[in-house]
Amino acid sequence: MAEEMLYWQALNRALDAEMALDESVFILGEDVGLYGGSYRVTEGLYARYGEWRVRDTPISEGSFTGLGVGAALVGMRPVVEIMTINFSLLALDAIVNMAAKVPFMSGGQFPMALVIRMPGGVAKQLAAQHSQRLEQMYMNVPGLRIAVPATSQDAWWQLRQAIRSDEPIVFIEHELLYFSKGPVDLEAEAPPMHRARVHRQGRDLTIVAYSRMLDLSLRAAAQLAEEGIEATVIDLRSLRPIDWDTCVASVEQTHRLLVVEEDSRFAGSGAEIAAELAERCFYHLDVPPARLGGRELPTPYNGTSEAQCIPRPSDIVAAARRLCGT
Amino acid sequence: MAEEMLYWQALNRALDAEMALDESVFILGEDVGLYGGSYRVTEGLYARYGEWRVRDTPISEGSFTGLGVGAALVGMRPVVEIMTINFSLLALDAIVNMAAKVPFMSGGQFPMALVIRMPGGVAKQLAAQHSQRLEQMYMNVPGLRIAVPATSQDAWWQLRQAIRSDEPIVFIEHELLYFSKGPVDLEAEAPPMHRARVHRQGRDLTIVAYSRMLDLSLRAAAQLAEEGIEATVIDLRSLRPIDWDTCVASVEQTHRLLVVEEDSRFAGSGAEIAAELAERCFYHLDVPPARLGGRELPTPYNGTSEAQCIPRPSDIVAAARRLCGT
Amino acid sequence: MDRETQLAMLRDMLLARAFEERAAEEYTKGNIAGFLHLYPGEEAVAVGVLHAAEPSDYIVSTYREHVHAMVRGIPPRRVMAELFGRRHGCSRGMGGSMHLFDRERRFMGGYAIVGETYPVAIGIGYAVAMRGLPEAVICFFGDGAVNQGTFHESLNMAALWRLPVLFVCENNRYQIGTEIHRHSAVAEVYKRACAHRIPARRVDGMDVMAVYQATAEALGEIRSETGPRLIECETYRYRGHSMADPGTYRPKVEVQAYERKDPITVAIAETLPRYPTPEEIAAAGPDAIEGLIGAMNDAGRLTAAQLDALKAEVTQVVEDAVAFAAASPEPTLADAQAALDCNRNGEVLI
Amino acid sequence: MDRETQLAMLRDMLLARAFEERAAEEYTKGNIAGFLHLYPGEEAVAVGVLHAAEPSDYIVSTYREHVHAMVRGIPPRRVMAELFGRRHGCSRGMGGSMHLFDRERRFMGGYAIVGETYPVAIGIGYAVAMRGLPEAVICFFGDGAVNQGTFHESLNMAALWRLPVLFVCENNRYQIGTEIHRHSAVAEVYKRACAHRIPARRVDGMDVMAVYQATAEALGEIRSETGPRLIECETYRYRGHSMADPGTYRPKVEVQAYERKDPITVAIAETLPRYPTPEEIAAAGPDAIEGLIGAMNDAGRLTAAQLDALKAEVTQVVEDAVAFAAASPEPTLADAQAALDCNRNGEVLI
Ligand SMILES: Cc1ncc(C[n+]2csc(CCOP(=O)(O)OP(=O)(O)O)c2C)c(N)n1
Ligand SMILES: Cc1ncc(C[n+]2csc(CCOP(=O)(O)OP(=O)(O)O)c2C)c(N)n1
Ligand SMILES: [Mg+2]
Ligand SMILES: [Mg+2]
Repeated sequence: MAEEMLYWQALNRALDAEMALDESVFILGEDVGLYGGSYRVTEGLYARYGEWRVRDTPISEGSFTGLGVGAALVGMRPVVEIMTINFSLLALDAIVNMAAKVPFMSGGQFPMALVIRMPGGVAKQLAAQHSQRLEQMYMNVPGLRIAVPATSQDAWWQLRQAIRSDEPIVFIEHELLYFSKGPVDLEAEAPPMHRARVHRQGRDLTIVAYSRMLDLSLRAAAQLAEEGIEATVIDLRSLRPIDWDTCVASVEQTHRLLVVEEDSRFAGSGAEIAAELAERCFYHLDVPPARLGGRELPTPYNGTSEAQCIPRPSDIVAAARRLCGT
Repeated sequence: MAEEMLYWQALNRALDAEMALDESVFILGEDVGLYGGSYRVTEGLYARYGEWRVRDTPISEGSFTGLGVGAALVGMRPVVEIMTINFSLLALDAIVNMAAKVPFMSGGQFPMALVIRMPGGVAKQLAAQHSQRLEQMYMNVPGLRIAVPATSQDAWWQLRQAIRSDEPIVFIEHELLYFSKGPVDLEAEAPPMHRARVHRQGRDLTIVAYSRMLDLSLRAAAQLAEEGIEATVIDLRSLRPIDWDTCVASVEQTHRLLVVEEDSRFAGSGAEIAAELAERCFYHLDVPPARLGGRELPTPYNGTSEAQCIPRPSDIVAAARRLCGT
Repeated sequence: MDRETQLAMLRDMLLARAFEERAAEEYTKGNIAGFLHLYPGEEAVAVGVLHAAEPSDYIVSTYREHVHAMVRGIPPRRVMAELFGRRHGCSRGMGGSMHLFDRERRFMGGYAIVGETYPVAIGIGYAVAMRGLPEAVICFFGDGAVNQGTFHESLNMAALWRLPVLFVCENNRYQIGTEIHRHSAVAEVYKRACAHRIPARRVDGMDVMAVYQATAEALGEIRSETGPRLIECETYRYRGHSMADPGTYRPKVEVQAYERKDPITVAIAETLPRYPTPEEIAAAGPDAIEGLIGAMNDAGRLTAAQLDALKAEVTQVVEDAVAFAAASPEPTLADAQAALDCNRNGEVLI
Repeated sequence: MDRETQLAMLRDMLLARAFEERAAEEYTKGNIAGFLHLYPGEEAVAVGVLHAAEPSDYIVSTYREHVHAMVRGIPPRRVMAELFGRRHGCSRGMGGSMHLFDRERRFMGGYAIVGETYPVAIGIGYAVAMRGLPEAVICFFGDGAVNQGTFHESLNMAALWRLPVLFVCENNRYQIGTEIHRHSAVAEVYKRACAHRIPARRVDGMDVMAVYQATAEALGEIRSETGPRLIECETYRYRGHSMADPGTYRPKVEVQAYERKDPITVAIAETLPRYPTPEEIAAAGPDAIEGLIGAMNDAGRLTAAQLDALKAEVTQVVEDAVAFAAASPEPTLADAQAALDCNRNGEVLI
């Protein structure tokens, strides 16, 4: 039975459920405990599980993420919260050089059941340093997996899967999704964490998106439908690995591809998506594979300029029209 | 008049020339001074310019790179050496959050004449943590430029240009190129830092490469020529921006594209190259745009396995043959 | 200290309070967005430190820096316009509240990733030392910021190379909702400097005269090339961490914890993260501003009329700043592009 | 201390020296590649510390860790095979010299990015503390490594949460070619712990008995849940930083500097980075190994014949290790893939 839930609530429920089931799960990060989390995701858990399992940390991203790596080596399941993805640059050594490589370098001796949660994306007028979409930095790292839930249901499913996985997982939420609502069926069986999901079927073009761009793409698709353009909208749900089969199958039907991403377009996540599909679907494509991404600018503070730097539904509509030659 | 020079010597000469010309140029990094640099690049400069202009630092990558940012704000031209690109993960906040964004966030008030030099790439059996090719991490950052010299001549040209530029520049060398030799004309005028160079012209396919992959591609092209396949080989020289025009012009002639990169293929630098050219050259391509990259593995220590993880000339030859249908 | 200086400091503190309270209002009205970190309660620190500095010194600050910027001489108009995200803002609308810059006044920026101020400050200090100038760099940071690795990394280099940097900790005892005893093993920040043999001291950050005095001394020592100094100012902020943090969550957590009566209840009760109540603030002694007014009154340096005039003046300044900001145009994407290309020197890329 | 323990320590030190010298040879022959960091001169540290540890304790080490691994009980065969990059290496040929691991023996790895050992150690310590077990974590690091931000970040958390971690500094006075006075404002590493109120002391790292004693005491305190401890061992290495650093570049720099006679010449001459000459090593007093032999001789605990037997035994062990390594097959790419997929639990990806 599905109930309506905010995205942060779904994450909160997932954490609670896994912590109740498995004592080796613990949370750490800045203000995750007493304060209840900057975006409420860990609300109530400190009172329920105590300070050793919900640990407020100093502002030491590099070391507390590394702490998670060390704890995972001895069989714990740490869930590290980095307040926003922008600060994860301070923890990249722990994530890229350690979490992703230590099990491999040991010849496969150690588990690494580490989850690193963080919101990414542009929120509202936080300026350049606090408005980054850095997922592409994690994509080129063998040994990592990346989950990017776009709905409350996926937040619930994918976070539970991430916690249960013995692999290190970068779990990217979105600041503007925390207070979005959606149905969550707590009992339903989850698809594999990395499986893409077709949210809408159409014959004219395939829109591939993830995270917050899913909602924008669906809104664009609705508008396009009114104009007679029927778009398939795919939510990747995972950026490493990527579920190519689902994408290829769709492009083979629609013959047109539009990749929508929030990153600055140059060398963003969409580059891999477009390059791989261009190669795999080359003979099925009627028009050049297109990418719509953020502008090549650090994000301005000014609200109007900021909005112009990130794809909007109208931009998606325009790009789709161009692809369809209308 | 060109003279033969090792790559590291060309870099050394470039540093020396700029330091002699401009007192605001200074070098800092681990063991760049008394020791003369891990790869000899700064050899002799400490004796010539003294400790304030050639500064040995503690092992504090985050802060000494940030020191470079601060000094650049007041008009200095710091050249920061990070011993290898693998350690630059510890300096990403300084590079991505500060160097690339502070001039912008200030509304354009400050210069940022900062160069961050570092060798990247797989050397010889240094294992996973020390064998990374992380250039793609820098590509998605508006505000940065990335130079990737492949020859002694470019080492000389591009480093001088980088030092003179008021923009922050990530300057990626290669551990296996330091002791490669090539002609350097110290007087010749340099092409723009970001201009790609066509090293070989052929009619059958376009190979796009950079850094160490240039040499491998040229070797492969020589072998392909013996088989009757004539390849154009382009050295990008710059990864941000990329000189698309040169690449597009070539693909329009050859109708086949092979991107060769050392990164793990998934979401490596080649993704942007292939995606953009797939879109721009779609109607000129006869076959799917192809990428050849490193294997999706952290680099193993064992020498044989390591060699199998990085593209070899024979791999390039095989990929080219496949593209040409032979 | 001469009366003029003291009066100027009082005026800046009054302005600071009035400006920040107005910024809060404008935020509520929707004229300011993003994260807005306010300074009420901490005025004595910025004012005391910066009045002791020379115009040739460099200032590096955090995201809680409106007051530092204004005391440094950036017109309140241009600060408010930046908070509004407008073209005449001191960062031309690109930076916002957390990223105020003014090259001319050597205000080297507000940095919003905790721990960035240290390396920037030692970088400027390095340039100064290399050029052999009598300038100093003042580096602000919070109590929570001392746990970022760059703190010790940078202090070590500053001490090793005797860089002219004054590190100023604004210790308001909180890292957002985490009280200092829950984020630092050693809660006396100045004691950390022992790891690098940097002379350090603690001052009452609610006493603007004490802050001024300590800063003047430290800057004097720094100018005689004896290397860096550190001052810890004990202070507190009356408001939440930012406008996004009204602190209303607290009773709920408290209640939940008490309800359960599990072993951690007591620990939670003891360390409950909260901002001081008005009563506690009152009990903590006179406010920094009241304190200074009292002292000047006692010394016969301030009349009621003068105080009223000052208050009227700063109200007027704030009014004017808001009007200026509201009238300033929005920057365009072309402005943003120009800000990015500022260092390209006309080079044409592909 | 009982004679058995002392004899075992002597044997391990002899083995360490013999193993490392042989590794250098095999590197020269091309059987070992990559960066090879050797331990001669520093044996008393690893041997003294690890003999005082329990099998239930966890060890976290650096890239200069062959000896730590062997003293911990990893068979020299498996260490040498790893140096050779072979399948029977303790990391199955994937890690090499800088990345030795053995889960069973709680040897949690060699870490080659300077500063990584601290967070890993406090992470394991956190798990231990949470589980309430009487285990401790021993974290090794060099003098150069204390300038990485993670050092202070991790020490603060260890002290704040009273984690059972023993931090052991192997202070050989060099960060590759940079002498300690040129990389640290405070050259007495143990003094840095004051910033976090962690009890810390310095011991003679050339005296294995002193190292053992200090470790035993510190571990005892840690097990009574009083929080972390730090020990600085003063030692030195006889060889270059790694096999890639023969140190031959030095005269050239020296000569250049002298030739120019500019103001920095003196500074260069004084701080010239170099490894001790054999004469200086001799002048520095007996070598750690000779020291122990002398002490045991004096105490009537060791005869010449026994010493010869020990030496013969370790020679044999090293011989055997090399033969084993040479005979071990190379791993395949399938092995590498399996190492990567070790935690996938059979899940099939696309
Ligand atoms: C690296 C980093 N981590 C986390 C944050 C989020 N954050 C912003 S302010 C803050 C607390 C800083 O506390 P303190 O240094 O005491 O300064 P105060 O806000 O009290 O003035 C945190 C955690 C950040 N901006 N940067
Ligand atoms: C983050 C990082 N920066 C630089 C290096 C290169 N490097 C390897 S060992 C070393 C010196 C370390 O000195 P110390 O900690 O004293 O250890 P020692 O080698 O003397 O045992 C350096 C700079 C590295 N591995 N990691
Ligand atoms: Mg604070
Ligand atoms: Mg050392």
